Amino acid sequence: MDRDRALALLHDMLLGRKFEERCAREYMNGNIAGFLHLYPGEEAVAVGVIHACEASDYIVSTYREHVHALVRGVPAGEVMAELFGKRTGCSRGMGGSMHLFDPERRFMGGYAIVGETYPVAIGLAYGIAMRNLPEAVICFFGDGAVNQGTFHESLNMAALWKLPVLFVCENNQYAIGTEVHRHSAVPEVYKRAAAYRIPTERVDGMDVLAVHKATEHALRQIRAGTGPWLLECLTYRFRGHSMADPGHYRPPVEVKAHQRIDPLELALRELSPIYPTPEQIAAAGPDAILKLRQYCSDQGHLPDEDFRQLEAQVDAEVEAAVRFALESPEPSLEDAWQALLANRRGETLL
Amino acid sequence: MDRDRALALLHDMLLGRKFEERCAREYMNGNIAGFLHLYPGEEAVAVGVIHACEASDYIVSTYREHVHALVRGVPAGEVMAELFGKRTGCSRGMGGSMHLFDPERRFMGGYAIVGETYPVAIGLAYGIAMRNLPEAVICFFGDGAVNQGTFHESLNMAALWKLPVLFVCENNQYAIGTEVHRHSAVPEVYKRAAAYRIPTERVDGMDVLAVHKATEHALRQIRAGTGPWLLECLTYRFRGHSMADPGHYRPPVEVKAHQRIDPLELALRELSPIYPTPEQIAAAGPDAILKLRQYCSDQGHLPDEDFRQLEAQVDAEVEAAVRFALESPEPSLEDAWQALLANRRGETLL
Amino acid sequence: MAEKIRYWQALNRALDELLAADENVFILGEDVGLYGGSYRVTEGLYAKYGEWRVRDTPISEDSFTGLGVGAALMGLRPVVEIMTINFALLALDAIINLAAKVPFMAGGRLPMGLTIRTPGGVARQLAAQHSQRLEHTLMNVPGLRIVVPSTPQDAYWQLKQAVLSDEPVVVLEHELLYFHEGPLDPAAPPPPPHRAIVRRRGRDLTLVAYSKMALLAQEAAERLGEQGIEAEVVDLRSLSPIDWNTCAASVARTHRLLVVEEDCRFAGAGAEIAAGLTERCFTRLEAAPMRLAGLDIPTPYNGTLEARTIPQVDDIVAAARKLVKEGS
Amino acid sequence: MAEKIRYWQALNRALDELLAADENVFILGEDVGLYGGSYRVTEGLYAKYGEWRVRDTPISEDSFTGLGVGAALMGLRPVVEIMTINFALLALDAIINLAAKVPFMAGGRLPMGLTIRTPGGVARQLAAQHSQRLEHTLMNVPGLRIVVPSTPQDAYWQLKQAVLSDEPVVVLEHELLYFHEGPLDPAAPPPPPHRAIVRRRGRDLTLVAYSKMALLAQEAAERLGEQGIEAEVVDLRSLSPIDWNTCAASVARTHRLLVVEEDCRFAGAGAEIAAGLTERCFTRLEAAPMRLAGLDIPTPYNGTLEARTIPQVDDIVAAARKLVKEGS
Ligand SMILES: Cc1ncc(C[n+]2csc(CCOP(=O)(O)OP(=O)(O)O)c2C)c(N)n1
Ligand SMILES: Cc1ncc(C[n+]2csc(CCOP(=O)(O)OP(=O)(O)O)c2C)c(N)n1
Ligand SMILES: [Mg+2]
Ligand SMILES: [Mg+2]
Repeated sequence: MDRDRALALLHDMLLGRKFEERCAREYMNGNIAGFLHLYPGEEAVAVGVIHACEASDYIVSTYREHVHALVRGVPAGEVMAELFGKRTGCSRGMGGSMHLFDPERRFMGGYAIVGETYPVAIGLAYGIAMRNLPEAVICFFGDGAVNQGTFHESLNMAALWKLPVLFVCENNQYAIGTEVHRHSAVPEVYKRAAAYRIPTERVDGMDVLAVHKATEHALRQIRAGTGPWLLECLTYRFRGHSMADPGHYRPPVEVKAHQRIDPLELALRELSPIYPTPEQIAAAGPDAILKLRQYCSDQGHLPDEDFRQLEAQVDAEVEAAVRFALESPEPSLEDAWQALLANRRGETLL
Repeated sequence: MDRDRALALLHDMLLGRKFEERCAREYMNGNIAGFLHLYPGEEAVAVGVIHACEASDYIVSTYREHVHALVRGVPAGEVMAELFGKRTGCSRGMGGSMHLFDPERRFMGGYAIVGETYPVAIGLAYGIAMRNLPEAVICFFGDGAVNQGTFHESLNMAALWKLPVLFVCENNQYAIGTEVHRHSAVPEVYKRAAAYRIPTERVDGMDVLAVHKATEHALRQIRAGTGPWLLECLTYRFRGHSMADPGHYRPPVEVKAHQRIDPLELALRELSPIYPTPEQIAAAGPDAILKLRQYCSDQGHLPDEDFRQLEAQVDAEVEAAVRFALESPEPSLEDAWQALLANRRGETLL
Repeated sequence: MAEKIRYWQALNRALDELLAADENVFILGEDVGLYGGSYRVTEGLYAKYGEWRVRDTPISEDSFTGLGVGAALMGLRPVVEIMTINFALLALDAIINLAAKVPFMAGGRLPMGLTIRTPGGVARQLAAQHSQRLEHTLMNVPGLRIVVPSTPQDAYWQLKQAVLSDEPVVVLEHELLYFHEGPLDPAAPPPPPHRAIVRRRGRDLTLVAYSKMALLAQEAAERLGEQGIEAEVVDLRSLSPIDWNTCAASVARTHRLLVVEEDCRFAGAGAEIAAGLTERCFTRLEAAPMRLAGLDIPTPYNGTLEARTIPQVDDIVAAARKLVKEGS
Repeated sequence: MAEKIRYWQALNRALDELLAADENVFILGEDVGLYGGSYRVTEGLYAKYGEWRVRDTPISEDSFTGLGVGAALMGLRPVVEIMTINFALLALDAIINLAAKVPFMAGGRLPMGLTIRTPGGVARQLAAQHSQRLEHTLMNVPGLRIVVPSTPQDAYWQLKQAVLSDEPVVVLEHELLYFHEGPLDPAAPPPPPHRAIVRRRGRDLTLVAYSKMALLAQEAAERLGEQGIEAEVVDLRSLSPIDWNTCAASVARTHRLLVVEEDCRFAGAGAEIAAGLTERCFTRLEAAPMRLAGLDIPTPYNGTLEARTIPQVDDIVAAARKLVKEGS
């Protein structure tokens, strides 16, 4: 992967991380309310997958979707404004954290009922197939969502009609407080794809380059008309399920071990020609991020000052997003009615 | 298999066939109404499976369940009376053809919404497991029902908690007018079991002895505590989906070919030590039933007069069932309210 | 020029014309294609338009309804057939949480040209699981429109309007209406889809009904007429929104309201109709509005009992006679 | 002796006692075990009773609710927790087509000691998919009972009654009530589960409300009292069946009815309450019954707007003032 692309990934991962951590702060400040599901730890999935897509592809995501929207190009200000419930938000303040939409960028939402992304995704894919277009649909879902009936129903239809969908499982190993082996008889999600004759791959979801490559591969085949694919990305969320959840059910050592293989560090690492071994990662300990950044800078691929500059740039972006959100007006009740009745416009029948 | 058991199977298969054909007539006569889904062609499944069960096992079935009830020992008169909507019916005239119940015989219904048998079955099995009993639950469903979300959800839970359920797929290759390869990306139902790590077997559902043997095997393991099993029985219904469906969507040659391997004939066949080859079956042509019966009688296992006697006995049973149904009284509206409020009895709170 | 046509044929014709006119329209559901539909509504369309436009689905109600939602988000006009409303219970997440809410949650920036066709109501001895009427459930969902055609002409008009609308619309058909015959003039200009129609004029009381009960109400009104009671019959045609003006104007004239519904009485559609009209006409009412509705009991299989759980023409006549005597 | 306790603690205590007293009782739902429940209701029970009595389920609402039905058929008393009522849309087949109908379809020969606990209502900025109130949908189902406790004492009583009953009962909790505090006397004898309670006496109008709105109605009544208007407040406690006698007796005294509900107005629970009481009290009413309800719009995320879509104490006060002026 060339340096530009790699740095673009790095930028988006940093943005994802810093944006989310800022959200946590703004939630504490009372500027964001409701359920707030943050993404730290999982950035490599959204960044790796979405960077491998075309602008004409559709993205369907869950309630943990801020970073997906950002990577897709939804302006950070519009995302933050939505979380603040403002009129300038990408969903006009009607949707909030769990329901980000941006039709122009084919970012098709933000669904808060576990398992809803599958049918929506196959519907978009049905339209693509019916019209014979070279587009595809990316459908995100968690490991817990695999047990919802719609998974089964929708994957069957996708395979039966060879619909262009890439199903991406963000397997962070927990559904709220329930570990994957306590909710799934077959905890390896990729193994479930065989029940629908869907080709599949399991990748290290902490390794953005692996995710990116696997996505490119899958999308090539999807566009060739062979039907859906399923990608299982093994990842981990550093925080609790949502801001309401301290995450006490996970042993501290488990969280720490995963932080060691922080995707951000893996991205930095890739910029160097020497790829650290699992032993090195394991030895890196909780301060792996620091160590790896140092290591990369040693190799001359990302001098310290460049990294600091990138960080500063991202900080500024996040700051600007917050400012935009803060200064934006609230929607009126009239706006809400407009949002409800928008599709009645032009109808002369009533 | 000993002669007594074999003749018991034969009796139940004959009863199943003749009962159903009589239902068709009574439907024409206006004594039965509503949706009437008949079983001819599939008898080997219900008979083979249920004869391998203990009386303490629970049976959960679909809307095509008359024969399951009969084999389970629900008196033919009570089943026919239910179809006639009478007060003496096994569901007191409230359930009808699709909702036969007999709690004493642990015949737990008759469910008309495709896919409902799975959750009900795992619920019973959960109770058994929680109480540590040696019982099991038999859960019937069709090939079309495999695509309902509850299949996926329930099989996952059954496997996760090692519940004692035998899932029996009656794969008659059609969901109403839609052939299995047009509704399932993986038309081999048994292959879907791997998604839940459930052991499975596919058997010839036209061969009652094969079905019986496979069921015994599965139930042995289930009672040993290894968790659920899935049995796929390949079968065929000779009639349309229901009395409202002439079944025109199936090529006549397909129906004929399946009638050749009529399960009734296979049962008769088994009584002889010489098992006909597939070639012999294929050569048998549409009159295979006649030929095989002749063949068996030649072997001295079932003399013609014994078979005629059996037939006459079954005819009399069916006739008596119809007479019982005809002569039984209708339920009153008061009976209906009683059925609704039965569980309120004894409640002093209201 | 009106011709005589069956209800199912009117729907079939509307679908045929919609498919021919707009390639964004497609149909999906169980056995709608090769088999031609359980009630023949999609007969012939698979052969004419092919499998991508008329799609046979697996038995996966929640997901194929949701598929319709996804397709509608990109501007298509899916027509989802749910074989009967009883199975819609499995698809309510797609209908309520997706179809009705997504455009709103997106700030009004996404279309939802989804149509859901499904027959409801008590047919003939299909027993409790197959005899449901879920109008109340759907009515309470903001963002959803519900039409309930009682005639072939309305079926034709309202289905076309539904499919051409950018809002999600449920077309609630009735299993016992499919083989009803009536006139159809395809060229006649349709009224708005939610407009109620006064099917019969009368001064003594107002019968408000919809779907099959609208036909029974008319029959009852004729019988009442012979007995000297002139009932005005309002066929709602739409359950969401309700055309309050037409109803209220009638009640203001007759001063008496009898709501006739097949839905269970308790928290059924009639509760809203009665409550809404009481609010609008309280001072004009000479007696308490009356609801004649299904009994609050699951539908028994037995045919005699089944009939007794829902209003019959005789019941309407009796209720109307009782109502005109009250308060006067 | 009454102690002060939170609503969630009252539920927790009831469950603990039920589990201890009867080994046929078991709990299942998402994160009810190890995690202790999203709203802490099942806290500590997993450690005490083990995984077979307190079962963490996958995210499979339809099937684990159906599992409860199956277990109830053999005489067990499952307590299914659906994390929020919004997810109950996925389980309605199990609730409506199974739990409420199977005993009837079996001719009354099977028990259904199933309890479904789930919080509904608008909480704080959870947006449209997470702010539903489905009481109307459940009310229309014959065979189902629905209780709506508004206090810790009622939560304790009614949950226990639900679990001990052989009928299927939905215990509709409220996300904003879990951390409310109130007295609990575990030894006090409970009223019947469906009995409505007059929370405050008054002669000028009757406020009928339930769940969180019952608390708001009492607050409003206090404020009205300061303004010289004496409102009687009836807390329904049960939505199915409804205790019509208690309500009608109050309306007969006050001659004015204001129904306060969080449900959307159109075809909401209030429609049945208003229609049912109009039928019972028509001649005693001096003004049309009034419904104060949620707006017919999906719940917006924005907090200010969210608050405006459901009744607030101010709104109740204003509506009551308006109502007492009417017709007099
Ligand atoms: C149908 C449904 N049931 C329950 C919930 C509550 N809930 C929200 S997120 C979640 C866990 C989902 O886990 P997973 O799919 O692994 O995604 P993750 O949160 O780990 O990203 C649950 C149970 C819901 N939103 N929808
Ligand atoms: C949820 C649901 N959807 C649709 C139907 C209508 N329906 C009844 S039987 C049937 C086909 C079922 O096929 P299969 O499971 O193969 O069973 P078979 O009838 O072949 O025995 C359908 C679609 C239903 N009863 N329930
Ligand atoms: Mg997860
Ligand atoms: Mg089949």
